[in-house]
Amino acid sequence: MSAILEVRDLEVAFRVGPLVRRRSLLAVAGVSFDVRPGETFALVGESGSGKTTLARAVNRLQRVSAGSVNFEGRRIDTMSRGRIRPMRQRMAMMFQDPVGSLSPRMRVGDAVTEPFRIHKVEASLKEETERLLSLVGLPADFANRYPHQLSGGQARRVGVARAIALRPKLIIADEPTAGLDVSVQGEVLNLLNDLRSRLGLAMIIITHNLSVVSHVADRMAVMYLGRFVETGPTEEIFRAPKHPYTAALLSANPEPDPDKKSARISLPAEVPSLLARPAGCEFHTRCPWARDRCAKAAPRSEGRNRLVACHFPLAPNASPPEKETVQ
Amino acid sequence: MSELEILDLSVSFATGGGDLQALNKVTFKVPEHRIVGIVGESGCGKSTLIDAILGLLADNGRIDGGEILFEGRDLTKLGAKELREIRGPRISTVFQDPMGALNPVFRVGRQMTNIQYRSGLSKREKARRAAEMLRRVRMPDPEAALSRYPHEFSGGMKQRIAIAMAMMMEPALLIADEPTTALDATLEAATIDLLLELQNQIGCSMLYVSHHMGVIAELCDEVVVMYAGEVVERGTTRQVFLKPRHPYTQRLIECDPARLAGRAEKLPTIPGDIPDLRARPSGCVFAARCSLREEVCGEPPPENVREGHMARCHRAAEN
Amino acid sequence: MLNYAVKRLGLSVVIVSVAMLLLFSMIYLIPGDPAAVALGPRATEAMREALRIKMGLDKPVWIQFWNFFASAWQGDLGREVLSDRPVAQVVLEQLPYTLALIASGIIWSVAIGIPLGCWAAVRRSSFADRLVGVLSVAVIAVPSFVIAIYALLIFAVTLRWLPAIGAGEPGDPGSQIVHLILPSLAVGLGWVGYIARMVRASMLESLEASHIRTARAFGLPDRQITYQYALKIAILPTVTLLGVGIGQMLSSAVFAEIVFARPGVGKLVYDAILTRNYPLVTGAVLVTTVLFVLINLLADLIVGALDPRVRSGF
Amino acid sequence: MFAADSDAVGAFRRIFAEPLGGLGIVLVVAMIAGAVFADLLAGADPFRISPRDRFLDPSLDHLLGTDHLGRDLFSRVLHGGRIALSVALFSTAASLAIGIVLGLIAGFGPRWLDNILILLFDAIKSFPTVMLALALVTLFGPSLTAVIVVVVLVNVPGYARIIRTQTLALKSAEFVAAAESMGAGTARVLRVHILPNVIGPLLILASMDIPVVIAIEAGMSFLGLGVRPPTPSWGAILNDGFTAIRDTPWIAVAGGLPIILTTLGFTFLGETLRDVFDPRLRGRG
Repeated sequence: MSAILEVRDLEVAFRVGPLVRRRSLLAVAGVSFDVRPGETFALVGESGSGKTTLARAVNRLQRVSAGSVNFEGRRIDTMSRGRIRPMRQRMAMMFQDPVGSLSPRMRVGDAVTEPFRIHKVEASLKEETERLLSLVGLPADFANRYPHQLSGGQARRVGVARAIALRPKLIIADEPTAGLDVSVQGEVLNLLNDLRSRLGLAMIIITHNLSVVSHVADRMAVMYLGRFVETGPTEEIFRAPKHPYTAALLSANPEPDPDKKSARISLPAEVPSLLARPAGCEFHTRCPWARDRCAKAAPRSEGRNRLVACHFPLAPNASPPEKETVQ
Repeated sequence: MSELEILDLSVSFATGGGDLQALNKVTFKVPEHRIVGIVGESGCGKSTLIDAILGLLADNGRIDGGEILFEGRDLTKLGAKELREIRGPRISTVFQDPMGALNPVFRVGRQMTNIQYRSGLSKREKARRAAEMLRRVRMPDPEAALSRYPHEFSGGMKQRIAIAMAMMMEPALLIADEPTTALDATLEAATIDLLLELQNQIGCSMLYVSHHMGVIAELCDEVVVMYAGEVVERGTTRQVFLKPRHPYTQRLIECDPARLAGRAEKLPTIPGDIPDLRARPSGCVFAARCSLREEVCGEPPPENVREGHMARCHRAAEN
Repeated sequence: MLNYAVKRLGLSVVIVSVAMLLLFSMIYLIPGDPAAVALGPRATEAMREALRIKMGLDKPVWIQFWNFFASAWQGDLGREVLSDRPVAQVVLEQLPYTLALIASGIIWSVAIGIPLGCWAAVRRSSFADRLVGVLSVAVIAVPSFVIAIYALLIFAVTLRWLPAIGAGEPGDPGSQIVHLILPSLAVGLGWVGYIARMVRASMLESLEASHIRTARAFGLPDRQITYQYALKIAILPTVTLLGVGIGQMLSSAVFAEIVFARPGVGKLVYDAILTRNYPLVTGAVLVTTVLFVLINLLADLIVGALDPRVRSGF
Repeated sequence: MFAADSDAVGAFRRIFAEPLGGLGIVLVVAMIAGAVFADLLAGADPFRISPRDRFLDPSLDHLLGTDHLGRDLFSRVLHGGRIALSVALFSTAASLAIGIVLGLIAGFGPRWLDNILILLFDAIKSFPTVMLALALVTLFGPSLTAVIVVVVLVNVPGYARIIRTQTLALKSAEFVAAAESMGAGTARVLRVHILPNVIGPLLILASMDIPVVIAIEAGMSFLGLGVRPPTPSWGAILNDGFTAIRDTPWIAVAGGLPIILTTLGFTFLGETLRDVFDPRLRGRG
């Protein structure tokens, strides 16, 4: 099946600093991926990895500096503002803060039907409100509430209802479980999974939490300093991560089991600044496996279905080499 | 012997809509040189508990009953001055928010020397100790760091400074309130290693508060599970995580997505909300959300203890 | 810090320049002939023409503006109509009186306002706090010229405790201070309220900050936390407010000088309007504007010196 | 804005529950009633000159006595309220309208336009209020229009800055990004998602500025730069009183008292409004 979204060599640059010494930094430094209909694709990374910027660029909330974005076979990164608006009926976005992404002085009922008013879609707004709220499992009387009267989980459901209002083909969800208690996270993920299979949606889920990914995503990409370091089917990556950064992320998510004293891969040093990208492999400053070559040459992404940007991909269950302890 | 012992502690806040009972008869111990984890979701009373131990409850909060025994003294009975002498030198705290934990308009060095005001050391000696402590938390160029302002550091580095400040006091008890929640996962590991290493060197006890069960399981010797201001389960880490006896703990562990290796069709959840703490249910606080609920749950559940493993549940005897 | 100061100074220069442009536009936009207005109805056409050429009004507008702009930056504000003395000199002669009035107003409003605000913040929600709150609001609300007249009525006319007019004998500090009391009360009373309120509010805000919790968790003495850790942050908005407030005090000073018949820039301008001495009016407006901009610059530099975040974030 | 209609009654109750709010409402209502029903209440004609009745002491005929032209002071005070109130309402409304538009442009428009507007606001703000008034009146001559122009010039920069700051803060808020991601255009984002969230605090601050506007009008009239005689204005009455302060001090009292009571009334009301609707604004200038 052909992809609903094709992203090729996408770059997003920001200009920072005072006028006289303005510098450019690449928040997204050339990434490519496809999302197929009905598929969930996860973007995983920590703060500053560029995952949110990438999502905003795909949605055209952020200007693209290079590369291309094709949605439903049409190139959208060069489309005019007026032409892009109708596209947004079919590509919905959900933002991190469940309460903060709802207009504070707009009632839930108005919020979920806002897409109808924006795109002047003829519909009985009252019926649509009821339909959407029941789809996400909220009672109809929630339509009269204001966002600040909702719990995080409820607000997240309202956000989901709004996203699916015009039956989009693709939903981009930025940290759908952020700020939610563990016992509520499951509800939201179940809801997303359920809607995806019922409505046949494609989804991009952006998260720093790997355990979220394993339950919802078919394929995933791990981002570091604006690049993909590893891409592939979620199950395979979870079973045997090949990039050291992926391995470190996976190990940083211990199971609640005291007998499995996990071998955490402890990454030293701070994340480098985007204004001073390390030479060679950009992860080498923090990589426990780094060798001489890593500081000199940048690795290329290799592989077909499974791409890894590393000179020395890990064998399954590799553990970091012992460091000489200097005391 | 216990470093900290909390007995039947109850705390409430006066609010516009009536008294809110934030803690209800909380009891647990932190033995010497051990790490005790407190786990619970939002609204479980973790923060109130820390404030109560430190004597820093908000103006509208009050201790309704119970004792906080530390080094043989009941902290609830101490005056402000005596509490100040314990806070810092004897009980140090690392807070959740590294961004806000340091005063933005004073240099790091000044803040680190200020807290040594009781030591009687010379100014130079205080600065030397501060730099030494920064070196121990692996701050690059510690001397230079002393003359910088907090906003010049990243979040991870600020948290290291906060840890250095807490450990510099060589306390008997370290309270760590979600110290890694605001940090990235790959920095979390290093931060926890650092805390463990320093705790070993200094030989203090630690009270580690987190909502992250994986971390608690990995780090702690004993675990206290809190729900709606009550301790619902308490025991060694192995007991609580391997054989949970309270339905809430059982469900909470099930819900942790890290536990499920493969892709699950339906993730487990706990439907419902915590009860309104202004009108606490007379029976079990978890009953409204519990799938095992029966009639007896309308009565206050007993503390069921077996081999030091406590669960506050009518049906705990079955587990 | 130097970097910050230079940038901030540059901004001030730009602001003053724009203000000059505005002032010039206002003069230029007056309906009618400035020369005719300045000379009054009895002047002959020849006199007007002579003045027009003297004022450069026959030249194109941008040259007029450039002349105005360039000479103003060199301190040349033109000559006043009555005595033909340089406007800058006349204004600068009167400026010390106004500065003394404002300075005394600030000094005692700060001396009372800051402790009062701290005191109210520490005793939050007490009766004393509420009383301070109501009184602050009340003194802020009542306009300064009403305070001036009522003070004159009560203390000078009825009770006869204090002198009603003038600035006191030259060379006699005692008499000058006595003559300052009522005017500075009129100028400063409202500011006691402003400062007390601002200090209280920002103290409460900074006492709730999480670094204060950290400081308390390390057992620092309450006194040090309140007056060092919290006050240093709480004082920042007050400094900014004072910088802005001096503009309002300049306004109050105009009224105080008129009501108490004190010499000063305000009285100078008022008299100049009554005698149609327009170059003097625009010159005095420009001088006070520059003064106000300089004071704001000073306030921002103080804030920059106290708060490292401001310095680096500029 | 102030939430829904059903909350309005409750809010009114909460204002009255505060002692200062109650006092504020009473003073403001009394002032408005006095101004609106001035002809009914006063009885005497505020313009009628009667040389025989100069400087009369207060009596039942003349509740506040008479001035140097023998005009009834009570009547002049009530009619002065009309001037004060109409100037306050008209110039505040004008300042709000201009301030909101300029603030939205600065906050949501291109960066260079924002810089220019901010510079312009700062330059206007850098004139001390009275100096600006004096300069304007010198050029345009004393009139009610001059007073209104001064008030608008003084208020607009502040209002526009508030709207700008809040708009800038909201511009990066997630709900605004959400609206854009749904395809909403700039006009809709501003009207539906930004304006309702920024206008509440501004209206409260503007209501607290009403006493300041009244003070500016009275102050300019006091200096003889505002309303032209013989139109009654509190400032002009105060000036009459000031001229005769040694012999007939009650004229000064009569001119000052309505100014004090009105500014206090509006201030107490504004403060309570703010505490009830938006406590976060507390302590702002």
